[in-house]
Amino acid sequence: MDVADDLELFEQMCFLRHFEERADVLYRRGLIHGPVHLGLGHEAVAVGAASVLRPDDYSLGTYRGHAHALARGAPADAVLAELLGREGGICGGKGGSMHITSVEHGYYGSYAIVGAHLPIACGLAWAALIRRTEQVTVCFFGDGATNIGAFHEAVNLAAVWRLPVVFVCENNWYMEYTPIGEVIPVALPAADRAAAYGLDRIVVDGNDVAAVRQVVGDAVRAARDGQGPSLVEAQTYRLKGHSAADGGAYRPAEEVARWRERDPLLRTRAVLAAAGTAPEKLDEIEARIKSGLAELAQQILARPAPDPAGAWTDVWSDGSWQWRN
Amino acid sequence: MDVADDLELFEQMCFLRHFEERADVLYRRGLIHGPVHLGLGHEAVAVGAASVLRPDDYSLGTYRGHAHALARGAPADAVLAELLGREGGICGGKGGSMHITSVEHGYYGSYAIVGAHLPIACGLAWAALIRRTEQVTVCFFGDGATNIGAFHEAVNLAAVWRLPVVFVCENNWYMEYTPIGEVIPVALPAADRAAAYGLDRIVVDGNDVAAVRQVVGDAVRAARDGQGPSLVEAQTYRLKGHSAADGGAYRPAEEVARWRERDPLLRTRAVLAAAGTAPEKLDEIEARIKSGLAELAQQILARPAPDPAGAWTDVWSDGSWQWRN
Amino acid sequence: MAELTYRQAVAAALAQEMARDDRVVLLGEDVASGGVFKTTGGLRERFGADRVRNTPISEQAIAGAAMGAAMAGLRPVAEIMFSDFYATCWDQVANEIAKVRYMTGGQVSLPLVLRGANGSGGLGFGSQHGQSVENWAMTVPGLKIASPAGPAEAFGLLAAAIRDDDPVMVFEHKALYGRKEEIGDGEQVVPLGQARTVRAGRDVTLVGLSITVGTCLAAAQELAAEGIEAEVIDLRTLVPLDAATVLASVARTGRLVVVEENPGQLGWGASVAAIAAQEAFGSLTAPVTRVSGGNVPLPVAASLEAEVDVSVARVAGAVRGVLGASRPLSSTG
Amino acid sequence: MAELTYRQAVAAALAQEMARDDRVVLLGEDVASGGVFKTTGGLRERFGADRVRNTPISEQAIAGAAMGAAMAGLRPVAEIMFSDFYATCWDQVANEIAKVRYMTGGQVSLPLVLRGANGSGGLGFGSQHGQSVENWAMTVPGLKIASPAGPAEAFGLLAAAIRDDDPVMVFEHKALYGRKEEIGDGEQVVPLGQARTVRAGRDVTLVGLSITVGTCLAAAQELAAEGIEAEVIDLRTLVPLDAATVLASVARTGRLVVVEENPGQLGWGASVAAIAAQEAFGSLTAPVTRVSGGNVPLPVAASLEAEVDVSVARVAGAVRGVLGASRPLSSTG
Ligand SMILES: Cc1ncc(C[n+]2csc(CCOP(=O)(O)OP(=O)(O)O)c2C)c(N)n1
Ligand SMILES: Cc1ncc(C[n+]2csc(CCOP(=O)(O)OP(=O)(O)O)c2C)c(N)n1
Ligand SMILES: [Mg+2]
Ligand SMILES: [Mg+2]
Repeated sequence: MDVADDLELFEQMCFLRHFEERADVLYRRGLIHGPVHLGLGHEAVAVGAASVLRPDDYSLGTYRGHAHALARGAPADAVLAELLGREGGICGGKGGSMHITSVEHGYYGSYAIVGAHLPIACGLAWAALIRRTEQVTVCFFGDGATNIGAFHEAVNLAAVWRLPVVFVCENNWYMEYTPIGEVIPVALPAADRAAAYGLDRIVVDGNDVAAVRQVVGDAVRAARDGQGPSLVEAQTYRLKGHSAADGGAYRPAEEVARWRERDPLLRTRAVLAAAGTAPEKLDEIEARIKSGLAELAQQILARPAPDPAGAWTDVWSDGSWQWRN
Repeated sequence: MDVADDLELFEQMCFLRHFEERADVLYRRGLIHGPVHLGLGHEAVAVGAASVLRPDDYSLGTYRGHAHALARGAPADAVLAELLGREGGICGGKGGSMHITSVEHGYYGSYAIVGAHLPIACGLAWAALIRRTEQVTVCFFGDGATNIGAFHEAVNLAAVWRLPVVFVCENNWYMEYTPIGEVIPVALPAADRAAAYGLDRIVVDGNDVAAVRQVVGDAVRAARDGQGPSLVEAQTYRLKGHSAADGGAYRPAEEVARWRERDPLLRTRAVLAAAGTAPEKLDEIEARIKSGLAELAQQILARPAPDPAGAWTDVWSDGSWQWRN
Repeated sequence: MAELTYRQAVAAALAQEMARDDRVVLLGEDVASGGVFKTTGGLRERFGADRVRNTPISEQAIAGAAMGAAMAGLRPVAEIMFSDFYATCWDQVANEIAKVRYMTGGQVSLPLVLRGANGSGGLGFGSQHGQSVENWAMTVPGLKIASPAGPAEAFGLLAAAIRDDDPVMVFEHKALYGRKEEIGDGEQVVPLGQARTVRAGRDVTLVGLSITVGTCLAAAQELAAEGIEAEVIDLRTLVPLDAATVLASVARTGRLVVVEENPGQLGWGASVAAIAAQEAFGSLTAPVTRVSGGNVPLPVAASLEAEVDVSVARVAGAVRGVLGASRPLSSTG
Repeated sequence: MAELTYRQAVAAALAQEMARDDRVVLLGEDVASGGVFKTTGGLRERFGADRVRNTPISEQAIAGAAMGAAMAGLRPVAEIMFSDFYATCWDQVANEIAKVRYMTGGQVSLPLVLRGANGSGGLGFGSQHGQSVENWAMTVPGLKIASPAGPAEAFGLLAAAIRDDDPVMVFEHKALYGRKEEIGDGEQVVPLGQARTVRAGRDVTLVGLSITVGTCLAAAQELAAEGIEAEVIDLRTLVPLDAATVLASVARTGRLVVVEENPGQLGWGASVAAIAAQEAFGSLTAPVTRVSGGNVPLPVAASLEAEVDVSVARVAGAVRGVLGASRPLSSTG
């Protein structure tokens, strides 16, 4: 999408918020098989970045990737069906929450090994460069990922080859239960490493969708114009635990409270209010989205589980799985 | 060794130089089984660094490691026997040129997978830290190694844990046939990455043994005093090819010529001459070392090959190899 | 006697060995916080920050640091949270840790342990968090490999691994962490390299490891109702492999069914089956049979996962097939 | 007809496919300079810098870039100089490349090739540069695996791998690069998944891959002098595995000897042996026998290396043993 007004961005963030809240409820009801990592609190990053991409641009994310898929346009019913292990799942039930992918919408996958998708993003960007298509690749990852080798190799290669890729670090200040500050020797996990790759130090308030739109937009434009890669650090916070199974008790209450005040939805609500939008209108939008998702969940729960035969497809490009005759 | 005068350093560099020259001759005569990577031109780094270490300090190097082992005191006959595949090899013939190791002299091994030994160096340093022994670990690697993930993970961990380790990058400007400038997005492979780990930018002329002694000495003292790790870039040049099988034709003749003028042995000769040492004396030392090594090679070539039974020892700590009953 | 869960047994083994030998140190992601699978709870508080270290997400640094520390004489236990992540430090494991003693001619020993959560078990972890990684390790000489089938083994094998002077990889099964078992008082150590016959039987030998031991036992019970007596062997360790116990059993039963959770393409069961086909050939009365996970990456949806995971029904079916295919005993060479 | 070395055949296959399909691109360390093993000579000059790219020493970036480019529709060929270095990008290979098509429900295909120098062959490369890494790969579903035994196969299998829409790992044998063979004119393609019977024989089936095919042939010649006629099968690919050709041969000979260069602990030979023990049990008249490299990391000194590497003498000896141990044919089920 090329233009986006604040109301549209608010609606999208609202949708991601309530999709994740719904997933959380479903998980706690024991209706989701396997782990679930929610992007609650990160909505402005996903929405702001997606809002500056062309439909044919590439993006990739982590196991915390529902929001990134949805923000690119992946159908919510197919994503939810994947989470719930019902027919019509976007990965046919083979990927689950950690591997949500929607190639049709340019979202080339959610990867569950920390850092692994950064080199892959380089490859997508390399293809675009060779073909001169001006497609840009955006790769989302966490603060903790900046300590793994794949991060270093990928950002370095991107810089050396001047690839049209934007690496967006969602710094939520924690890697699972460990504060990032305990495991990095610099203040900022991504920004303070940029110079090692000859890149600019770019920090953005990841809870301010307009700011993300601006900063990631500039980086995407630069990549499209052949000026090479960028490394953007978007500072945010997860409103709940690392996974839906984690209460997040290790985080100081006042820290959580401070960040709750900076909730990206509240921020955008304030902006809209200041611009004259009636709070009631926003409440109404939010209520509609919320009930719509509750309803969607019910519909999908009514579906059957995927046919077991599906376990035997998609290993090879001809659809088969056999490794021997 | 704690003090070292220039003459002593010269003698040591001379020894390394002629050991490598001899190895080169033996390789070209087909007397060495397997690959050989010579440290010709790098002598000042190995000697200068070793000269500031305690006997109980740890050091590690790469497949280009003969000099680093010898500089710590590894017996030349055992190293040469390892290269020549004769009885009495320092690794019993199981390691060869690329894996020369002399634990007895604090040299914890030569590693042939680029970057792999940097994390290992962290472990040695961690042990010293836990035991408060004030032992320092020095880890040598090449410019090309700064692009691999293990480098990033290791230097980062060392900085976070404030480990007593000194990483010494021997920047000889090439990774095999590729100039390092083609594959890094910064000017200097190690120095320009130091800040990403909260470390100082340290560059030293790797062909000036006194300078190496000074700079690595400071880093080692800092590590011993509990001030954490350092990353030192020692700039040097290999006088021959990547391996003894490589002619190095891809390097511009004038570049090679320029560096030949900066040969670490010539540099030290000049210093000694300026201080009044007669060139004849240095020639005599060099001649003695050279002939001594030629003789040593003959003696070792007269030895038998290792007993094949040795192939079946040293897998497990009890000396055995069996994996099943 | 105390009843411990598998995860509590892991923590207890770590505590037992750390109390016994102050060279034992732990490192890994979130281990100081008790670990994602709660297998290191309380250790940081009890043994201090020097000996229980949180690391960055840097598996190469974790494995490498363990190796270096072991070379210096410590006895590190490194947690690799999910064994699938060994892929991110495979060079350290396969090329460095497994080989350094040999390639230095025995100049160093590596008394270290690498441990983490392994396998599928039907928990929906999918293809990047549910593999049977012990098979990667078994392709590489120089690594000992243990995989406990229950709490007592989780305790005893880990203790033995920590006391061993060679690198040992302990593959804990994530689906067993909640499993409970009575464990005797006092020091628990289960020697490496000794398989355990968990059920005696005359008709067929079932060989399992970790979670498939339970699968084999359940199948054996089902078969017993049909008058088929299956002997069930828990290998406990792949390296050292107690082939003798398997061969002795096959010499009696004449029939072997090997049950692996991993895909069949190449897994430890192939090695066990090949050993029997070569060394017990004379006593075999039926085809050596492997039951293994579907040869696909692991899917997540429960209906798909159940389709590919090894099941009691598939093991029992394989045994019936083996008995049907048996050659009259007279014709064995 | 032209005589090509194995390394020239690799370069020729790359040139043939790059000329045929401009989506084929190469990346790797020093590939633009012709490669350390001289397998990419002249390609940079002929096909340009866009399509032949030098990389930093960053195997994870190399493998990952190949994967991403393949997802975008290119057909990358990534060189991993020595296959031992797959350990440094094993996550990309085993956890990403092998699985992404499956875990996305078939949303992407990966028409990519990973190739490099593999194996020992008695060149003194030692334990970190001389492994048979095809076995690591075979533990992971989702990767096709080819390993050419000579120049014609090096040419044809690589061409087929590049044309294949799935990830294919091609393990070239570093000790064969200098081997010469006459190769026909025109397009060379050897389909994946078809083993080749290189010698017919009635008494025993010898199965080899890559360098051990030559070892098997040499042993067969030696045995022929004793009146023993060995059939020799070159597997060519492990995935897809042409088990049918092996089973058909064993059905005739009743005897199987599998010859692998890798340590025996766990290698592809175990899988082949296990398949025979299960599916050809009725026709087996002798123990299924494996001949493999010593179960140690690879030593360097020639005298030690020769002690552990597979040899013609060991293969011939194994065959004699198998014939001695044979059960009278009458007693086969
Ligand atoms: C290589 C690897 N190591 C460890 C893990 C386990 N793990 C999953 S998420 C996570 C924390 C990642 O933190 P961060 O990168 O900050 O992302 P966030 O979860 O905060 O979004 C860890 C350690 C993994 N998936 N992959
Ligand atoms: C992980 C890995 N990739 C590639 C290689 C092959 N290789 C051996 S040495 C070398 C160049 C290393 O260059 P540098 O680090 O600068 O060290 P130098 O040889 O110049 O001393 C390469 C690519 C290797 N041994 N390990
Ligand atoms: Mg985080
Ligand atoms: Mg270099």
